Amino acid sequence: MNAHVRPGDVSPDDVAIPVVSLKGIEKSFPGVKALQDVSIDLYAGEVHMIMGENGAGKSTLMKILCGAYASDAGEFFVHGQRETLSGPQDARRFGIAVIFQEFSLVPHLDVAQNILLGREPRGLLPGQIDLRALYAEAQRYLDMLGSDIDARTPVHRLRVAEQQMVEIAKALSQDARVLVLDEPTSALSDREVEQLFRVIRALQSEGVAMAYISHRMAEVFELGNRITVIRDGQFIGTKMPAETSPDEIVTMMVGRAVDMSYGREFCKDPGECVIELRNVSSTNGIKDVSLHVRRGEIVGLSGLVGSGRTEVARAIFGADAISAGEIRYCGGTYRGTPTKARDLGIALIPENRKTQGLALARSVRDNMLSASLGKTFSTGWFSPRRATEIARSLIERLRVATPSPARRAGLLSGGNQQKVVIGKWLNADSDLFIFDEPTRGIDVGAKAEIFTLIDGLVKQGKAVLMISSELSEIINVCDRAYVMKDKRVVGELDRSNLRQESVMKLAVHHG
Amino acid sequence: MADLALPTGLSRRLHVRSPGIWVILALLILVFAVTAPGFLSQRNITNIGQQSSILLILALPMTLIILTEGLDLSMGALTGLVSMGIALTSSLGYPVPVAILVGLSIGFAGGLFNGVLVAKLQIPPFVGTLGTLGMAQGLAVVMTDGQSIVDIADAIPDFYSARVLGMPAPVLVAVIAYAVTHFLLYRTQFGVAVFALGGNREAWKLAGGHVDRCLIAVYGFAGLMVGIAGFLFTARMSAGHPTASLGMEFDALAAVALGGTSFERGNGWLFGTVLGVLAIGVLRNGLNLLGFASSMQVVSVGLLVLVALFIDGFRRGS
Amino acid sequence: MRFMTRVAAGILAAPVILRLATVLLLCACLTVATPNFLTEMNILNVLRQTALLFLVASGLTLVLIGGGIDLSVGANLGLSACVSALVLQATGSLALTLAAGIAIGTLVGFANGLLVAVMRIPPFIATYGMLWVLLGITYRVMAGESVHGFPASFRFLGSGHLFGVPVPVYLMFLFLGVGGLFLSRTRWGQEVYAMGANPEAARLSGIPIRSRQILTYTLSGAMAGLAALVLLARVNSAEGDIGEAMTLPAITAVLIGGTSLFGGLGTVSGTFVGALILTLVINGMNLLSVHSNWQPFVAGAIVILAVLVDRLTSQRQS
Amino acid sequence: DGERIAVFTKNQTNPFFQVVRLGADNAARQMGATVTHYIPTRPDSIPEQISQIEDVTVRRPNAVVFTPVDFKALTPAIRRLNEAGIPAVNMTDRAERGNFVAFVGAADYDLALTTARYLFQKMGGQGNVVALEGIKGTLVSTERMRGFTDALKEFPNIKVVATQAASFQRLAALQVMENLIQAHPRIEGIFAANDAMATGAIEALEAAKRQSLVVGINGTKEAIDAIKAGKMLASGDYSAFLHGCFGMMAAIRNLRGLPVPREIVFPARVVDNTNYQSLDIAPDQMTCPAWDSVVTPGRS
Ligand SMILES: Nc1ncnc2c1ncn2[C@@H]1O[C@H](COP(=O)(O)OP(=O)(O)OP(=O)(O)O)[C@@H](O)[C@H]1O
Ligand SMILES: Nc1ncnc2c1ncn2[C@@H]1O[C@H](COP(=O)(O)OP(=O)(O)OP(=O)(O)O)[C@@H](O)[C@H]1O
Ligand SMILES: [Mg+2]
Ligand SMILES: [Mg+2]
Repeated sequence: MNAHVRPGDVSPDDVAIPVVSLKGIEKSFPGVKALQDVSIDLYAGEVHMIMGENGAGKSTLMKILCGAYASDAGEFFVHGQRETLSGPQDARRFGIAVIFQEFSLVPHLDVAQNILLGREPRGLLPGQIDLRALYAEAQRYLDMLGSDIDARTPVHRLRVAEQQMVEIAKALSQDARVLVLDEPTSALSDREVEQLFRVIRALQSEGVAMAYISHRMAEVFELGNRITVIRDGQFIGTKMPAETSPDEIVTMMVGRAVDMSYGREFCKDPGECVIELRNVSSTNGIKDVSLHVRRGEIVGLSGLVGSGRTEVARAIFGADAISAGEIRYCGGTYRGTPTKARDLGIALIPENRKTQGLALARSVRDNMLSASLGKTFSTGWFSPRRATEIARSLIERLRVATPSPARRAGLLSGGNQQKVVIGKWLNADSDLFIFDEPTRGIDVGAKAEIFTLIDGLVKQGKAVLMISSELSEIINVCDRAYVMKDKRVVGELDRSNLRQESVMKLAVHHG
Repeated sequence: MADLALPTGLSRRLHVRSPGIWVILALLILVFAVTAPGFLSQRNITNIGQQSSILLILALPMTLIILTEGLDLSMGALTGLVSMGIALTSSLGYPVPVAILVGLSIGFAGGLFNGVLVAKLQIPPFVGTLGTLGMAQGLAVVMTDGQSIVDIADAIPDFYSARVLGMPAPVLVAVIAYAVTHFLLYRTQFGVAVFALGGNREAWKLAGGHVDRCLIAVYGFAGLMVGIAGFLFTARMSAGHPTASLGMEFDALAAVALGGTSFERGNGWLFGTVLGVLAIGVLRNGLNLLGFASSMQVVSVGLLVLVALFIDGFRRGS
Repeated sequence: MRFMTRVAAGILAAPVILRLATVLLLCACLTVATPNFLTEMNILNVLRQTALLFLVASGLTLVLIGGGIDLSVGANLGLSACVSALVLQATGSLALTLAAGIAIGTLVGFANGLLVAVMRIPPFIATYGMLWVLLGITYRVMAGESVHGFPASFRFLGSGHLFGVPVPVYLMFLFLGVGGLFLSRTRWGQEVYAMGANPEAARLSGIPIRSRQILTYTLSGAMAGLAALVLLARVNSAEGDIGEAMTLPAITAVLIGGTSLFGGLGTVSGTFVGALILTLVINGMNLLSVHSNWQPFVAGAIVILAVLVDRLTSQRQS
Repeated sequence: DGERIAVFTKNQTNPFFQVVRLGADNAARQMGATVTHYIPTRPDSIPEQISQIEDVTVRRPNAVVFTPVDFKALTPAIRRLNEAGIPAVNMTDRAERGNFVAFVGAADYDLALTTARYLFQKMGGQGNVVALEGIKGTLVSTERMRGFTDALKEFPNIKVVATQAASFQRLAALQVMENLIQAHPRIEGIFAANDAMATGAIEALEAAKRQSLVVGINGTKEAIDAIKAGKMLASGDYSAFLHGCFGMMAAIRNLRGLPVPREIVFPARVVDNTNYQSLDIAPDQMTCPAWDSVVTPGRS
């Protein structure tokens, strides 16, 4: 495209004209000012990182860029030309493609139909689809990604990571000049992340402009050409990676300094064993899993996506039935349902907050109480006033950004939704907390808060089992970790040998 | 997708999905073939075909509507209105094609009305089409004060018993209706839209699809099919009748559910609907041949639905 | 001042108040249109007719809030009424009759709960199948006969008065209170809302959703059983089709009352207002001598309008 | 052994048809024939009855005794029956077309005319009446309302203050009447197109402590009880049991080559508190009268 712009070489005062720019964007939702006078430029061949706390307005800004939301005020330029953007069709016309934070796949259509959704090659009759061309074309994009997914598989049969790949192929297929990626790696494990980065770099050299939202500091500095920070819907500043540091970015995001080392005092003598799995297999696929968690320790569960970590959590919580083996809880055998697990003091913060964690149409208050109704209102009488009080104190404790406890949970940003799910279990006063990807899609500030919180839990003598796809978290936070591969536990690592290489070796190469 | 084009796709659909209905249909046929005299006679098979054709023509678009996470409760009442329209036109001396055109127009208009309620006014389909049900039924009754209209052209009833290509005409119409619907659902953008509207409406919007337009098209298509069903219905009774078809939408719904189409997330199977319709037809026919007590016939329809869905649910659960 | 406007806005925004306003508007129109509307007799009349509908619809409200639906309420009511009529005829015992009515209703509701919660059949289909099973049993039990002529002591429940107010009206207000308290002021009510809003999240919050589902269907069945007794006492006769006409009006009342078909949203007081609106419309049409042919049409239009108004106002709110 | 006869009735919910079926069973037992009943699962469903006839032509009973759920819409189905060569007797509701061995039934028009006339006479030829219609568009309702209207012409001082449909149902009639009572302070007479609606109306009157003369049609058990109790004025006797008896007998006699008249129409008779005794027996205790005691040779 622009011959004088090489990837990575862009600076704001370059003579180049941005491919697209947004100027003075304003956007309000009822009760929330989501964006205030935000401007952003995207140059050909650059990866423009957008950072900000949960609810800062990043996704909203990107949705405006791709025509999904209409802005209340502001201007939109393509190659310096002022244009109007009245819907997704317009955005497509300008070559803007998006990989959304929430998947936009249709479960019962197959991979090819999803990739080319709305742009199917036409056949002879009006409206007819040329199936041959459809599959050929879809396959081309899958190949480009180096993915071995079959284009004819219905999408609902794919694993999360595979679905993410389809999502990426879908964006690729639009031959976009501008690509927006909203937390594309939050559901991917390191291997797939590597694959994605290769694609991004290839696109970069082809001159595609990219806006990339992420909460993972490492990849921000690895990929980004520029970093723009948004706080509370306001533009804070744009930095070149070479001229800044993670600490500075975090300070810009949060408005104060945050300790990101997650440094904590590791547990020296854990208490009695809370949960123990002995050779457990479940109907959902885990095989012969043995592990235990003691009071006062944070135990990590690591592995590639699809290795079966979620299934272990679900088996413990009774969400999936056990087909063999034994689970011992506080010394006694137990096999149960989620209700029994909860009553015994087990908490599960599930990996998908929207479908498994929250009732999006209900209020923050109601969600926060949903796991502890029996405990809080033991007589059976429900007191709305008491519920509101409890919700308020949890909102304060977790610093949930919500105007009131009565706000619908679905209207909160992803990170704040996650805090609501955690709040729900804090109130249930459990002994064992299972966190499944607790920091997925959560900003650094909140991440630090959540780890402080988890640390506080073990200090009180609770036990924590934490699943995370981010190795750094496992390594920095956990007292001990198990590594899973192909639905089995392939190794246990304690503090002394809990290192990146040792985990990866087990997760990828074991057996 | 592309199922019938591909042997693997075909087998996947036939064996993996909803085996409940296959089992039930096979069992029913087996039992009746052994116990009911004349069940396998050509005449009886023709009977089953003819009796099932109208229901199939309603159940096919119902499948599409359910795939969009919708529902159409007005089909039975609209069929009555169409039937009255056709009979009235014919009784006034207009030629049969005109009468058919009138019927199709009424059905289409009713379908579009549903579509507008659901898409533009965003009334939940259950409620919107319930309203249409009342209005259509009211109009049909008001037309002749509830009387049926019998003095219609002979060509209309003759069509019901006519044979084309060795097939009873209503069966042929149903087969064509299936072919068309299959093509629309699995081979066109319209079909992709249907799956997307139920599966992930947001995704369809973001892909630049028109939600309103597609919904209206789906309900409009259903309206057209109701027009056809109304014609066959009139032909079957040699008369226009305002209320005889009430409740047929529930039979159609049952057939769709029997066929393994789920009421959520755009998960469905068009050929399953054919099997569902046949299962209902075979059951009623066989019980009649056996001279089964009527109250037990009533129970058996319910049990059929419950058992088939239980088998599928059981499979899903395990 | 600001506080006052906020309170006023809050009241105006409350959905129930809005619907009550609709009721008042309807009443005002009727008062102007006919001198007989605003008489004590007629008001009691409307309330009594509302009561029956409300009793059925209130139980159904629970089911809908919990994310289910029950198409078998009418058939359940019919079976309960028929069996208790037979019991009354055979034994003459009031206690046994009441027990029979409630027990049958509750049992059927429980069975629905099992089908949905344990056998995992989608509620729409499960209760549709149940509908036919119940009808068949009812027809069998009644064998085409009718049972009529009940003692005054039993009829008190349906047509008796206390302080000049019909007994069913007391029952209605009793269950309006009980239902309202159950939903908004008990943990079980909260759990039903949670379950309806997102069953998976509710399950993973440790809410025993199977037993809550069974609870909602069972309560709905019990209410249908109670309504059956009231109806029986009121019409003084039982035939096989006694409950047939109840299902759709009951569902309609619930939906007009603002309960969502998708679960998680709704109130019993809304359902009361919904039942009131439906009854007023019919009552008004009778008083105005609107030709009965037009009644389905008007009822259909009202359903659409009620939901439309509701949707528009609730949209303004958010 | 014996002839196989298929009997078609309209629904399993109306007691009237149960009495008809009991009559048919009784006659068949007396004459040594076997009966299979065909009743639509959905009351009065036209498509279901059409299907049942189509299926019966496969099963081929020796004869059919047939009550059409709709007097017009069943015509093609009857043609199927005729084409299959299965002799059919038309019972209760007259089918508009088709070849039948005989028609057995009552004349709705005459019955309504006589009953309405009786009501108007008891009202002293003046006052307000309310008419409760049955299901719109059914022959029964139409004919009965025609009879009512014609009787009205003979009484110029009788005023119809409302005509409402209550679909032959008790609850519907009860609620309609409750509403009408409010609108009309004076109602001297109520004409209901069947007994179920009449008893429904009576409930409404009693609840409102109002008095009216109420008549219905059919002469069902329920009406007889009400007449006995003095709550109801009269009911037109529809002779349900006899329909069943003679419909069945006609079919069997035809098969056996015995003479059967083309028409057996029972005379219109009003049942009131002077003559209800003959109907005051449980239907399953009744027995069919002998053929000759009712059908005089040569009558048509
Ligand atoms: N559709 C909506 N209706 C109402 N409020 C909304 C809507 N979408 C977003 N918001 C609000 O707008 C603000 C910005 O949300 P946005 O999703 O853009 O945050 P984000 O920066 O992407 O956060 P995260 O990192 O958690 O994804 C939040 O306060 C959110 O609650
Ligand atoms: N092939 C599949 N078809 C349907 N569902 C699947 C399939 N594979 C995995 N799932 C389900 O999808 C969810 C998420 O899958 P994911 O890829 O995260 O697997 P996982 O084993 O949970 O991995 P992790 O170790 O990351 O927790 C899980 O609940 C899993 O049961
Ligand atoms: Mg976001
Ligand atoms: Mg997982």
